[in-house]
Amino acid sequence: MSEDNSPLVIGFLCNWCSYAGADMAGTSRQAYPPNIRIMRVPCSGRVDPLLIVKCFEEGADAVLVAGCHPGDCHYTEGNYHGRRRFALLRDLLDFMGIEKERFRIEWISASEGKRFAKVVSEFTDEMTKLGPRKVG
Amino acid sequence: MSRIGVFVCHCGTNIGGIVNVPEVVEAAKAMPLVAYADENKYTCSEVGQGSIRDAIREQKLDRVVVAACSPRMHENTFRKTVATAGLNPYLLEIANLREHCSWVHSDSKKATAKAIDHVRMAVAKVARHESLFPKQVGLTKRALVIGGGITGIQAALDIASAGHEVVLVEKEPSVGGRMSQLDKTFPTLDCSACILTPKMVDVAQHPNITLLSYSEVKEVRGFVGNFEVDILKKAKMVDHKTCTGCGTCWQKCPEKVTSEFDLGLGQRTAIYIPFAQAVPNKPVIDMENCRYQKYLKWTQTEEGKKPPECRICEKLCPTKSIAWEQQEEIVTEKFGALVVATGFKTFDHSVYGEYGAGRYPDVISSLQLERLMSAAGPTEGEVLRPSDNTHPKNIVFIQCVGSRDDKVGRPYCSKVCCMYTAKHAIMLKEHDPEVQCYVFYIDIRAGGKDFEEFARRAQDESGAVYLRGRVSQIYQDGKTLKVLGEDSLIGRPVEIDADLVVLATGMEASEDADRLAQTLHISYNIYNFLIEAHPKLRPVETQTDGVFVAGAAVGPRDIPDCVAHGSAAAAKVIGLLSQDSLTTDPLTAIVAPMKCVGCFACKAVCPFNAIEEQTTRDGRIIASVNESLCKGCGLCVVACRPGAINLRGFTNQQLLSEVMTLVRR
Amino acid sequence: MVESDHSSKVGARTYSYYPGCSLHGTAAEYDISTQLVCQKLGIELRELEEWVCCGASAAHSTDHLLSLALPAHTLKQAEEKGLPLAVPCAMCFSRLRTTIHEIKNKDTLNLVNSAIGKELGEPVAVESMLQMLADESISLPVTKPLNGLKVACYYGCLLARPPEVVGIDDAENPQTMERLLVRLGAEAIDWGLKTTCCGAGVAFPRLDIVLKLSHRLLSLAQKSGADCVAVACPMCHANLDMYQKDMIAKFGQKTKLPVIYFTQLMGLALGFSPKELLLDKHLTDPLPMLREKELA
Amino acid sequence: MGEDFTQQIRDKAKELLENGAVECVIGYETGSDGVSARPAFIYDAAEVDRLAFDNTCTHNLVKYLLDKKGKSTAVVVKGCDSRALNLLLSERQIQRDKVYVIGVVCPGVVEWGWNKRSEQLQKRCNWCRQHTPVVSDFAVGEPITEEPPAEFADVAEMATKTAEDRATFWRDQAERCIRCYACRQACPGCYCIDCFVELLDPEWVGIRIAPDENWMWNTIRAYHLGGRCISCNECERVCPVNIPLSLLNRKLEQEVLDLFDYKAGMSEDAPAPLITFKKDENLGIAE
Repeated sequence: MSEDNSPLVIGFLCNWCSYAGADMAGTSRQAYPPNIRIMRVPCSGRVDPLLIVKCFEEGADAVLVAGCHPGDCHYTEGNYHGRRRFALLRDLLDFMGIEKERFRIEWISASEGKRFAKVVSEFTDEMTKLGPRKVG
Repeated sequence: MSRIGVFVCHCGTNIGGIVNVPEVVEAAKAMPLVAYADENKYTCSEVGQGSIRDAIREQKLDRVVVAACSPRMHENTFRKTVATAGLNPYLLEIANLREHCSWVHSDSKKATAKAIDHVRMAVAKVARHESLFPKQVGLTKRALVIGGGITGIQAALDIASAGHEVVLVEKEPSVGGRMSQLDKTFPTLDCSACILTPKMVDVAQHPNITLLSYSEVKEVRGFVGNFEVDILKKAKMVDHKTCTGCGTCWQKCPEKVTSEFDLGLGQRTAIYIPFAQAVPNKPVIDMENCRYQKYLKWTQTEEGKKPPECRICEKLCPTKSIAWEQQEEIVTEKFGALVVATGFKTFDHSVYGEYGAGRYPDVISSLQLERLMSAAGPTEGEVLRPSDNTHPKNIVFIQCVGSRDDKVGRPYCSKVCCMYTAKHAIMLKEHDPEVQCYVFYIDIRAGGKDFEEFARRAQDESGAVYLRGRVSQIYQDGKTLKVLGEDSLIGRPVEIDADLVVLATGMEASEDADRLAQTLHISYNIYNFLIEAHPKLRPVETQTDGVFVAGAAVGPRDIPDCVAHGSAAAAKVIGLLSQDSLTTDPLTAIVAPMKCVGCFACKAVCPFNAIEEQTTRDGRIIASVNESLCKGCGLCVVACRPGAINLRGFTNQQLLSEVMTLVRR
Repeated sequence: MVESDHSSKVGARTYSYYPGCSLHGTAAEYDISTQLVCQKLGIELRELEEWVCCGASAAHSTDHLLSLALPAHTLKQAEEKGLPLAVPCAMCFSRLRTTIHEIKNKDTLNLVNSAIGKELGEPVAVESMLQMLADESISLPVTKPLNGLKVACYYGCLLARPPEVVGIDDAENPQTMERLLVRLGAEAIDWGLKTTCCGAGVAFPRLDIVLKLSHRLLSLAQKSGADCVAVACPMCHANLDMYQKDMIAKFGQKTKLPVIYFTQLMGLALGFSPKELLLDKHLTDPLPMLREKELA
Repeated sequence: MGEDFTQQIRDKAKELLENGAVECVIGYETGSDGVSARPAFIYDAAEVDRLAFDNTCTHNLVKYLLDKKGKSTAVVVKGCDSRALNLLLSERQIQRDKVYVIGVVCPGVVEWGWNKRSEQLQKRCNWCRQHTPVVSDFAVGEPITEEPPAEFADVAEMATKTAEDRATFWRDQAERCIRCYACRQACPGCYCIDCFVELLDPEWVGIRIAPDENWMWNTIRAYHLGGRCISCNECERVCPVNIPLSLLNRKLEQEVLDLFDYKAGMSEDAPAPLITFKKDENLGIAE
């Protein structure tokens, strides 16, 4: 949570599709809430579950991983492997008390600037409604 | 102790307008290991880059963070800048304050806070950067051009004339693409075949060009300078080495089939060349419809009697070139560069129920009209109504069919239809002075040299009636087609009894362009048009080094633009192949031998087979990376539980430090 | 009114029935033929007790909320009955379906609820009589197949548009009625103006427009070889049937073309007599043609 | 059950050692409390009579093969332990021709007790679906073919709790963890030279024994076993502070079954789920 307790969203964006999509959102001035902090990775397959668990361990409210649509990956198979890892990790984290909604995976292509803005806005609103992480 | 320099850019007002740049500079000064922070109006300008070079020398900086626009814009620019100041180019990190910050947030306070965070992350990451040194890799000085339309032909000719070997792959039996189906071309009205056929012949005869017609690209491996491509050569059933193209076979072949080239208006034989001036001018056999193939495939269970054995072409062929045993074949070739020029196809107007959904034979597409007007067409140039072969007098054109129409998912303008409809109006009047053309349009778009004058000529000299409005319905009333529309300039409904209706169908990406794009790892938009690296600054390059795109495959484009695009792509290829070696991207994976337990999970996930097995002195079998194959995706790093393999440029340490500086602020 | 026993037993095919004002007035033959056909096919129609006017074109051209509140009353009753609602008249069907479409928006729903003073729940399925009777699963005990009868099926606008609201099979070239009549032995001709406007309510202020539009339909149907035009909407029937005398005077149309409700044709095929089906009530008398085809 | 199995094992061990087929036989012997079994390493044919097999033989002996790389070794395995053989074979940590497997059909092992034999079957034996070894060169006991269907009642029960309760539950477990890594030492799937938790560069977890760090250690340890854990449940048995690790392992086992239709250790050449994929599979994310 940042000072005015609006949620901190950490975004891992793949360089070839989603990061370019986020750039496209910029060039077409598609506004979205400023809660997200974006990290560039070569591929969604490069996003290590260790990094995601570290984010949640350190108290982050939400993590977004965005990659190419299946079939479009610049490295052919990166998002396929990522998809399996994140599906399993998300279920494990949910089981351990981190709501499934806090860890979101989206496929966003280089031409989907508007969609990137929509996803980030939706995600931020959802996290604001969900509120801070509750541990008894 | 590192000395990091942070350079925050105003980018005119693009960043400075929203983000409080001085505040970011002050914040940067307080960040660990930051020895110097400054701001620039335009960091990418000569002045801006100069200030970085001076600061590196004066402040003895060993790492640089540029907080400006997206790294996808100027990462290479600033790498060169720091390199000229004697710093290893990879000791640099870019913080994205424009596309990801100032351009998408209006709240200045929050945007500035985000900008500071992005700088904090860049500083934390660059602190863990190490010097990296690109390698020199040899390259194959051969180019592959995919698509034998005018764009592909132009690209192939230009590359070949620069002395490089070119392989031109064309899916159809002949090169020529859509242009070979045209009669005349705007705005000069010169005959399409006359200007195209010589170039087709040049391609076939050029010593440096290998033409693989009736072939498709199946798979592409490797990377810039060292592509390995599997090309499927479909079975032609005719030995093109011995065949002289005398024509006996396709004149005598008894099986008549609707011709795809003539868009269903004419017929061709089972053994055929698509059109008279086809290059190569040698036939292929259509396996689906050849009577002998049906004879071979006939089994007892099918009802009816056994089809005739035929084989007339084989009997009559003077050079015994019919080769029934010919099989499709996959050849694998090496290339340094690829040009994708797969062109376009016209919109299928049968989705428009209001225009008859393809049920009315006299409602045809513009390309079909081209075939009717073409001297080599099914009616030898006489414009006849497909229903009863009579001469049409009232001809109605409907513009924007499958363009500028959200209802059918084609909101874009196809750029060329207004011009070719004007051409049709002019030519039809010349063919038959009694013809009266009507054109229903939304806006006439004639932006090009001599284009507006040409469109004006269709109205003034050829007497075409231009009606601004859309057609609500067409229905068949006996022999005539009733066209119900509206003339919005006089605000009244209009009804025309038409003998022929021509739909100006828009341009679409060619068949399964998305599958080819996936094979080449280049991106494509929702209409399957290929996405260029930058719409303004890099129109013929793609995000994938060594893969270039040109022509209508990238978006609606007329012939002059396609030819220019083809030459542009060729220029890029020639520039690439003129080097003797290529510098590879050093952002590849690297193994720490002492940590590897030899489980080879990395080898299982590597899409590029870049992981090799190596035996250590103490007999352990561990992984090692073939750096010329590794593309730096990082899949292996995540699969490696002990963290024995790391990815330069995006190491575990660098990514973790970015996360830690973010969550612990 | 044909009395049907309102036994509480809910048969396999039991529908609430919403005739609308036309079928209790000028389009009585559409109502009677519908009830007879349904009785024959074992379909039970339970007319809603207090149905109200659907607002027709009068409401939606004057007050948007009124045009939704009126059908909402009927929807509320149908909801209470809990049975799917069968609607013969194209205008009522269009207004009911549009209302269901509009109240998906929460604000509109609240406005309508406050207007009718009731809470609208999940709306029942609303089907046009054509869609309901054309269902392939209904077996048709045809005793007098309509052999040799060439029919031009006419849908008009409300049964076909807007497609996402009325759920027609093809907004430009529907085949629902054709498939049904072919099952009855008739021959459906292919013609291009099935869903083009007949002039609708403009007949009162601008009869000339209706004559022009309706004449265009009838002449094309005639030219395409139709013996008669089948309709499923009282308004279309009125415009095409009533003014053929004026069309002959104005456009010199050669012969008259009978306009018959598709339920009347079904009635003939299922063995009812022309008299029972009130076929003698049309201004353009269909009986000579039907006798010539030995169907009457 | 004990006498007959023990004798068969002793005879086979004697034969293998005498004809030099193996250098060592890893089995069980009765421990110093006179009741509970403990691992036994027999190098000399004369000592085979130390070997014994009964329902206290709980250890997964396959783990010890990791120290026997290149040396031909015989190992006694129960049904669940045997799946670890396929795991290590598929991850190239052991070679099939260097391992002689004595596969014992296991009717179940009892809770760990000191100098008195417990009658209480271990949890893992109630949900066991692999009584018969999947790999064996010498089979001991009648194979059991019909296995009960998979059920995960314990996992389902946890899933009914609210997110906050689950978070609290696991934070409390993490608080008790003393990071002794006994679970890692007992697990055949853990054989990294430097485990991620002990790295200081990158410092994924850090050395502080604190709830957050412990939480991350337990989460990643379970994740690293995702699609690899053969549910022998030794990790939970050896945990000095009784953290219910089986809950984490079995949650992942259920997910791997649902998402990838995969069961760990069932064959040597089926690739683990997280190092392969199917192009058109729908895993319910990013749809």
